Amino acid sequence: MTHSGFIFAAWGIVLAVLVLYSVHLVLRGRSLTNAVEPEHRRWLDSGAETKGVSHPPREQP
Amino acid sequence: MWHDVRLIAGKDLRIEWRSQVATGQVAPFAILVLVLFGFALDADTVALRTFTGGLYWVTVLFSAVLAIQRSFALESADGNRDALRLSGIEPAAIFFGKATALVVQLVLLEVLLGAGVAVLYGPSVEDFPLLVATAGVATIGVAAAGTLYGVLAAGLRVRETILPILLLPVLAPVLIGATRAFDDALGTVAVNGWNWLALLGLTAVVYVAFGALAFGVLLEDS
Amino acid sequence: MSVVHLRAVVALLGRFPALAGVDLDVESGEAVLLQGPNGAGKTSLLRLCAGLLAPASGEAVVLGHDLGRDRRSVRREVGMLAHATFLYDDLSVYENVCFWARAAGGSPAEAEAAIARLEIDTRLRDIPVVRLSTGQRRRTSLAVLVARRPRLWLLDEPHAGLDQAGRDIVDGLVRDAVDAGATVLVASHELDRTRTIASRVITIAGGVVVADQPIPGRSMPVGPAPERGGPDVA
Amino acid sequence: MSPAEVTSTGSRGTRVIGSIVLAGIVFHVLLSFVWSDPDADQGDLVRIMYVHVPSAWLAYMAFTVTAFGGVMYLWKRSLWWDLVAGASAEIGVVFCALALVTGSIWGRPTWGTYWEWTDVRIVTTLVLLLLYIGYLAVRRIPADPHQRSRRAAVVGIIAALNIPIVRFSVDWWADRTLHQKATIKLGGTELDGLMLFALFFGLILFTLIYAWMMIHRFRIAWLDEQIDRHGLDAAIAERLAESTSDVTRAVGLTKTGADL
Repeated sequence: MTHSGFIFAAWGIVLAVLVLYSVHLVLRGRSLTNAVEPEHRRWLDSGAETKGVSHPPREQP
Repeated sequence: MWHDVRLIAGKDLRIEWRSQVATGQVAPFAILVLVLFGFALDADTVALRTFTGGLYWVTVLFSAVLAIQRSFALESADGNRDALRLSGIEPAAIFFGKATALVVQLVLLEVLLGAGVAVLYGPSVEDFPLLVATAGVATIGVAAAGTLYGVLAAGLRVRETILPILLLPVLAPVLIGATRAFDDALGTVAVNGWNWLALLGLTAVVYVAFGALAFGVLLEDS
Repeated sequence: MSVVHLRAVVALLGRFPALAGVDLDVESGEAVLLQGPNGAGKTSLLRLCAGLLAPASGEAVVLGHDLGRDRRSVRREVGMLAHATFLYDDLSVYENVCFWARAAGGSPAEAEAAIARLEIDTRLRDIPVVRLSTGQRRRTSLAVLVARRPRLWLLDEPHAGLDQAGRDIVDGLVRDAVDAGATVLVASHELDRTRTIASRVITIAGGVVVADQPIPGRSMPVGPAPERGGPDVA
Repeated sequence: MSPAEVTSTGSRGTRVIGSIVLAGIVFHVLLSFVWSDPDADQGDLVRIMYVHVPSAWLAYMAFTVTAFGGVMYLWKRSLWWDLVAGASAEIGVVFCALALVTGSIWGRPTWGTYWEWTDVRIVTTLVLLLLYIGYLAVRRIPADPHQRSRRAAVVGIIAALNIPIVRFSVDWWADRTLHQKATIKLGGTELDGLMLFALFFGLILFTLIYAWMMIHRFRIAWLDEQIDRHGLDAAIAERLAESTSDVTRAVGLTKTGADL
């Protein structure tokens, strides 16, 4: 294979960046999930709860 | 609407006339950049003539950033943006008013820079109408995009840095188009400058139209 | 219909809840004194009523405009005196007043009249405001307000920085406004003075209304008035 | 699954997509390096195209999603759309940077230079990258959620409006283009079947990677909002506590005033 250095460099950079970014996402997701109270980890409900999020519904003082 | 546009533009120009920031700081800065290009290119007259169009427009863009920052510094001073919001003037009218004032200032700056370039770089003009039309249309594009991003940046602590990083990439087509049209008008590159002018016109139309629509969204928040 | 009608209004400055659930009704023709410690939310309440600060939740209706939906319409009808002067430093007194008057649809003649009403020295009329004293700038800001002829006056510390004559002019402006059927909200620490023009005192602390008392006969000495709202103080 | 069991931004959906992607990457490597042949013109360098072209396409697609999210935000005023726009822009910037890097690595042996100014796409892509770096900078400026969203929406839409203008102007500016004018001719014979398949497979694979990243990135943004929001609830509670502690003093003030 000709120019193998360039080809592997290109593929290597792509795979490395994608893997690193994915790992970063997963780790950040884990730490954030643990920082949020279990009852608020609600994105699984999709739709209703997340759409139209504006500001917290408040309890009256 | 027209009344408000004139009111805002008149106010900005009057303040500029009084404070002399544009003439005392922005214009000298622009000339300084021209001189620096001369140093950077080793006073090579051939190179300076060849790249006159590009150097001229880069200088205009840098100076425009300063003028835009100045234009919105007026409104950030002492809560005047709040006052503008309270005035009940249509955001689109404020947009057109401030953009008009910027166009006037930039045109004057461009005339001055043109004189500076003529003296310092010594290019020859082959198509004067094209030169003037290009400057006019490009200036409208710069002023429209600049007014929109100016108000976005105005209220932020990071306004000095965020404005150029947002504005200069969207003005890349203006830089390219105006430079090429100038290249034709100055006879340095054989291209059809009038086609480039059409591209500049399209860009200006997009920025003016979107700016008038989006200005209110940003004025509310910045 | 109340001029100001707020129910459980929360408003944020960035992430900070400047207003944390305000309930308030102000009727047409009232002059209301807002008092409370620094950082209580007085200024935020005025800015909210001016349509400058968005309600994050709750119900906020001012001059018939629902601020949750439309904050722009109300602005034409209110006049706000803020800590900032809202003046352009390089323009003269006349030019500033004239600019804001014309922006509100007024005429240069109204600007002249407003400057006269504030008794600004005619020799200062054409001097850039940057060269004026704080008190004169304050008067210029008030002249802008007068020229705009608002239905709801929102005054944040209107007496600050003014001399005795200036303070009397402010009091006169408030009385004239109320007589003309306008409504006035005054945030002030100068209780003695403001009590002579207000008909009701509202106490704000921690972003909520904690007390709301009428001032019967205004400046006449009276006993503690019954509370009209706010959370239980005891 | 009850919320308490959720310990990451992963879910059954992402795990399924993730597994397919992992298998797909193996398949794509085999397809690109073993099963497909060198191109008649580009030789083995065509193998770079199997990651370069999908990266570039995904960058454009991600930026389109950002602009669409911005429009939907301004229309619906729903933070959900803003978070979608922001998540997509960040991933778009990653793909855009990859497209640039792989493009210029391809350019070195092809043109003899890493950067060729007369090449339209590479210059356009650089301007695009700068536009969206600006977009992400705007998003990072601290502000309340809706302020940030409105600014971001406007900037995202301008950037998208700019894509065709930049493309067009750079196209004219670089009088000639060194890029293969038409890498893929529909029904043409420039690329043989397997090479064409490798390109399309790369595109599908990268789209799946994008989807996987989007789900995670969106959930991260959403959790960030949750933290802010519940921080806000705490702040409101604190502020109310402040009001009750101030009450005695404040009401004391009132009464003194009333006694005058």
